[in-house]
Amino acid sequence: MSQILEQIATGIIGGDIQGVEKLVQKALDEGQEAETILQNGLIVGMAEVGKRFKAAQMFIPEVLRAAKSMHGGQELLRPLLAGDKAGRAGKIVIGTVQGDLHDIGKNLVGMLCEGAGFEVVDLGFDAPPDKFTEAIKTHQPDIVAMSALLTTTMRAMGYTLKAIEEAGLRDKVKVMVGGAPVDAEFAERIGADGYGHNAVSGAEVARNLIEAG
Amino acid sequence: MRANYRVNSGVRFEVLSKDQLQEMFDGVLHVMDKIGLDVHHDRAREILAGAGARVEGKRVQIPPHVVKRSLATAPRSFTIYARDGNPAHDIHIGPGRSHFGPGPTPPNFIDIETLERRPYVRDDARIVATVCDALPNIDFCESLGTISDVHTDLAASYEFATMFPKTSKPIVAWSYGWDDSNDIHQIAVAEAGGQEAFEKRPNYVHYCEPLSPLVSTFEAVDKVIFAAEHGVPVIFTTCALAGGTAPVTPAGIIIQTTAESFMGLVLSQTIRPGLPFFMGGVLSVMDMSAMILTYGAPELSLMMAGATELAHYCGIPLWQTGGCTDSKCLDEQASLEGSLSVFFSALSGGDLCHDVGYTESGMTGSILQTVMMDEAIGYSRRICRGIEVNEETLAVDVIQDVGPDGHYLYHDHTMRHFKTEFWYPNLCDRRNFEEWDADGQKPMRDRVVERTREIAATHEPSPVRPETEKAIAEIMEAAEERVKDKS
Amino acid sequence: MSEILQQITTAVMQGKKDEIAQIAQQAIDEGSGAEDILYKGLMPGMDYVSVEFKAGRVFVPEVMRSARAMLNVMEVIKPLMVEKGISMVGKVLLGTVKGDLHDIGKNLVGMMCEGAGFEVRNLGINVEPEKFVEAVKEFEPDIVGMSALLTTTMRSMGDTVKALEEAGVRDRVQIMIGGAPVSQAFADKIGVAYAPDAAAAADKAKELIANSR
Amino acid sequence: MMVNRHNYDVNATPTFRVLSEDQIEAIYYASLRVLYETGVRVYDSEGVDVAQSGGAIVEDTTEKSSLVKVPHYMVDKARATVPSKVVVIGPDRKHRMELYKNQIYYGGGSDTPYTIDPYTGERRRSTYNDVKNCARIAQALPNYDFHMSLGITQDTAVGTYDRWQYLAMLEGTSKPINITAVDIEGVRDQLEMAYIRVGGKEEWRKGPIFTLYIEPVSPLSHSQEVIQKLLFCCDNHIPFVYTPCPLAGATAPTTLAGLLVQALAESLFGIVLSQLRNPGAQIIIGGLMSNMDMLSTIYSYGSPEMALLSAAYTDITKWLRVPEYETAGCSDAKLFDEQAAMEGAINIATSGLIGGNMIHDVGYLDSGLTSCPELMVASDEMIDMVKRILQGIPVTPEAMALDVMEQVGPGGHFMEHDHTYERFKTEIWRPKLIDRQNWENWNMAGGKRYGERVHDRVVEILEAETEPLLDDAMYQELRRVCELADARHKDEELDVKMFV
Repeated sequence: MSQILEQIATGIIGGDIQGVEKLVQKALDEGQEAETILQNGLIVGMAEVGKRFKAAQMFIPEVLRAAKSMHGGQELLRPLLAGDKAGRAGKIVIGTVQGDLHDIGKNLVGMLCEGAGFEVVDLGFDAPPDKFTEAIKTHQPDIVAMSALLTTTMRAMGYTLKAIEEAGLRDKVKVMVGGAPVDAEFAERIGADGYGHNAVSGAEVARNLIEAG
Repeated sequence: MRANYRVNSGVRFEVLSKDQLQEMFDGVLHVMDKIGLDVHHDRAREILAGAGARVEGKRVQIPPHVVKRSLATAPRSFTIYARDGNPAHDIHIGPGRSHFGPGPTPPNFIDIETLERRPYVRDDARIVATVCDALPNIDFCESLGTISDVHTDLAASYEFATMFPKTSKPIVAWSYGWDDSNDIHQIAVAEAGGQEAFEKRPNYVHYCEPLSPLVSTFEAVDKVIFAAEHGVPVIFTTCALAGGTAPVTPAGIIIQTTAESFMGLVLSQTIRPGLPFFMGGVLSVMDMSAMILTYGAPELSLMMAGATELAHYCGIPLWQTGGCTDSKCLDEQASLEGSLSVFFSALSGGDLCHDVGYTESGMTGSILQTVMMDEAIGYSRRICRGIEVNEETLAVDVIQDVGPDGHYLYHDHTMRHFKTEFWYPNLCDRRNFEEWDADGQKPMRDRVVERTREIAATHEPSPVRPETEKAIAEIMEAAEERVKDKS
Repeated sequence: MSEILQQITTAVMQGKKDEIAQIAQQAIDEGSGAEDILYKGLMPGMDYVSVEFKAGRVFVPEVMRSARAMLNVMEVIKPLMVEKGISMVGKVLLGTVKGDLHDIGKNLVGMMCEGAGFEVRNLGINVEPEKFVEAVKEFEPDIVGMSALLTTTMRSMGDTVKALEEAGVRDRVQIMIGGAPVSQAFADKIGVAYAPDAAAAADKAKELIANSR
Repeated sequence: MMVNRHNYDVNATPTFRVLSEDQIEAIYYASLRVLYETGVRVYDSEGVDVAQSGGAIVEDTTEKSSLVKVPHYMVDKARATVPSKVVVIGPDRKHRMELYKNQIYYGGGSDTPYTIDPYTGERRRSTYNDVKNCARIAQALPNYDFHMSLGITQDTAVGTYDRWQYLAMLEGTSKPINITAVDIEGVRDQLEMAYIRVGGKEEWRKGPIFTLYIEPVSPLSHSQEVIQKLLFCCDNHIPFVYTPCPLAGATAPTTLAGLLVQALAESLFGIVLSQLRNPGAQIIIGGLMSNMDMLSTIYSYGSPEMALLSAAYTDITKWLRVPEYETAGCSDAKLFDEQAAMEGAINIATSGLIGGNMIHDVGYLDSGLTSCPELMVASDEMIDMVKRILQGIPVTPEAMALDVMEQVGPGGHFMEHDHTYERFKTEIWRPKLIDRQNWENWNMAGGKRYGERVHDRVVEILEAETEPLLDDAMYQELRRVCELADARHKDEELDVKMFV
């Protein structure tokens, strides 16, 4: 592996947002393939970040920085990448459901998904069911992710799923849910495809849903 | 620019007012002067008489001016040095600092492999020293037991000889009397590079325990004389039971134990003015049902905090007590009792807090308890550090920057501070239920055992000098020779 | 008559150490015998206290008071007992062994034994083996109790046992030991009985007496 | 000769402070700056109008919300009328809380999705019966002064859970309760239930039997539901807790001082709005502030920062002279174990020392997601220990006992002295479940861990026969309020038995 790709990976780990952009540009200028830069630079770096976080050697603010550097580098590469996804892992529409104003958990998942290579459309908090259905029509995401922090607002997840079904969009997207009072059993009960027990697992679940097709 | 601005560096905790402290101090002087103490040591009585005490038979009464003179020469701030020169292991005694370590002499020990209670053996001293050396919040080392598998007279000598090479944190040494004190001192001096070098950088503290109420035993006094003559910082501490060997009221027991400790103070300062001296002792209540000195009582925390303030009022450091329990096993009681006393010890700023790792009311030493309490000490220290208030930490601009409904996760301000503002646990599990569940639903005690075993198996303390190794072998050989005719 | 003995029992239970002597005197005046006062007045009171203490409902200072009340009556009835040849449950000789100045545990044992109806002689602290021997000869106890708080002074227990053997009085007495560092194993080693705490010591003393008779 | 001491300071209890007065002021003035320059977002037009009528500047109005900026003088004005003391009295008219200055009262926390089953030890969704059981335990524990649900009922309809939950609590306890409400209708129904329980509106006015828990969202955001509840409380003489839950590093600055600034701005807005609506409206500000654990991303209920922030906030509220909603007796552990004991012991100690008024969340595990009856019982003992420490060290001739020492003398003992006899029951704290036997006796008694003894006590409390607190007529009347609410909500899908 060339030195510059290693530097890019190191830059990601260090969360050097501007540095990674510069290095990616430099690598392109040196004639490296965009796909190579993505696979052997950015993704290698992010994989290491994931590993270190799990080993308690990196902390969330650092992981988020790394995710942001990853995202920046990827945006540079995007026009040069082949395929309909242009190097993206996929597209996610994410939001905190109606009646719930808590969006810190949803923000974390969004940022980590971006770091995992997803394009993320954030609907914010207190998002009613029709906002989700509209967004599915407009953005055509692979995944819809819903968050709730209150037991009382969890039911809005059910309502939203129903709205998606009624709009005939249910088979076009995978749906994942998460949030403190949510658990796997509940996710299954309302018919979601995935459940993330925290932000990090949220991003993993998103990747798995894509891989499972 | 601010003017006339006063901040709290760390939290503020105070049990007694200045007026109350003065009144208690006067009470101590009264006890020493009017009641007096029994001193079971001829030479000590001579020395004390020479210093101005009134002696009649064993009874020694010390006038206030003699006590005050000794207080004037005893230092408030000094350093106990790491034997290997590692500054991170030095202990700087002084205002606003508290240090923690285990305690001496329980007969039993919790085996870290079988988790059974059994007599304390020599190898346990090695384990205790190694683990203490590695624990981030343990500052000094003590054995947590009396070695049972060597000649009785040499239990203390072997204890020190075993621990000394296994930790470079200062050791608080305990001994029976003059001979084994000398063994210990020779080992310490060998590493320091001679008596003179030792006196410049003392690397251990000597522990002496007289009796309540108001009795200075021969051994305790003999050891103080030894320490004073050899320049060893010294602790003189009784172990009083409120309602048993001391008044049942907190003010009463504090006054009595202070008077008991001051006997050692006057003696040591008379022999060697300026010798670092720690006031004692262990103050707790007698449980009127179980008939034990309780090591987990809330009164222990309260009385020790009061004693700490009295010592500091007098301008000397205190030998504190905490991290101990009456529980017989590593359980929730051991944790809550130990955590409370550790927290109050840290709050009051007790200079050397010992007995971290005592269980079963001091009958059983448990390094597992020490490891668990290491976490409670870290926790307490974070609280005691308090809250820093300045333009940077008030973060008004950051709040403005983020605004209502925003978040701080990406902010540079977060990156700058998240590692220092927040404390990160070693044993407290903060994962969510799913992850904890997937990992086998372990209670904290399981993690304590795992961590203890791991440290004991892997930690490599910095070694003593080769000369010291040799010296230890010779000293112990001579010691064996000395006792070979005794049963 | 039984009413006044009942009063004595109550006075013991309540630890009325000052009033009780008067009540006992009154009992004697009314014709109660020393044996009745001891076994029907005092002992039921102490038995009650002892049971309550073990149940955690009565505490050391209260047991102390009750024991003191009993002793105060003993002062009054002792001449009568000598006269009639009535004996106590047994005699216990107590001391903290040589080199040890710790007193508190041994004092507790003394109190508990007194409460259990033993005549107790307390030799105090730092008691030389010879002093034990002398006292055994003179006091003729059924039981010798030794206490030590230090590992080093535990040895003096062995020395004392030896001294009793050498003086030829070992088989006249039962020996029991206790104190923080003392264990059953150590007691077995020097061939004596062991009690883990003061309450157990009184029970042990009773047991030893029962076995010997 | 009788001589009184004068010019003599007495610490009647230990004193504890986190912030100096100057530091408190620095934080206070910084939050005034935030209130005026950054402002707060208000998602309720009625609330915006109230604020504006009092002099607030309203900007950036969207379909749903406005940015409201509060000038300093409005805060001064509100502080002049906000009560420095709030009193809540249980329906038995005996258990009372006088919330002011250094008074301390402990109680549970609200609405955890899970409960540790008291029999199986398993974590599962909380039910009506769990809520009732926790209330019964709270009733039995002497150091519990008020109660919160410690479980959200999930075997009743979601839209009306709050009424059922309140009924469950009323069945179990006659102590004051801090309730939650799903919406404004929920508050109305529960107020009606309270009137029934206490014997009418007038009786309520003599001493409200509940407070309402209201939680604005950090940073600086006040939802419609929150504002509506606040206004309703002001209009109906309901004391309420207004507590943001800022999370350092996520929804508040990472630096603890910065978090305090933001939290205070959030609380002050509640004070301003309530006093504009109804001068003298009873507000209790809090109280739940912690840091995000940067490894697990949880809201830490057991961190030292939580204990420290709660204590510091109490310093601030005392300076403001507004009753405080403190936090303690909670942990991030997933069961009652040594971690829960450690975190609980220390945060109970800080909350007691600092003198926070209404100290809640006793019994919380798993960063506020799970309630634990065992932690409730253990906390009761820990609170008792802390209260012993809070008695301090009296320094009087009797306590100094110089004459006693003289009588006993060197080498004597104090066990038999009158001084001991007369005082040992008050001077020496008696444990309940803590074990102090020697090893032999403990081992003989089964060698149980503390946790096992606590568990036995939980079962003992639950199995004890107790007189019902509600007679059948009253129970039916209260139940009717709940059933009527259910009837109004019957068309909501996914509602009934959503979880269990």
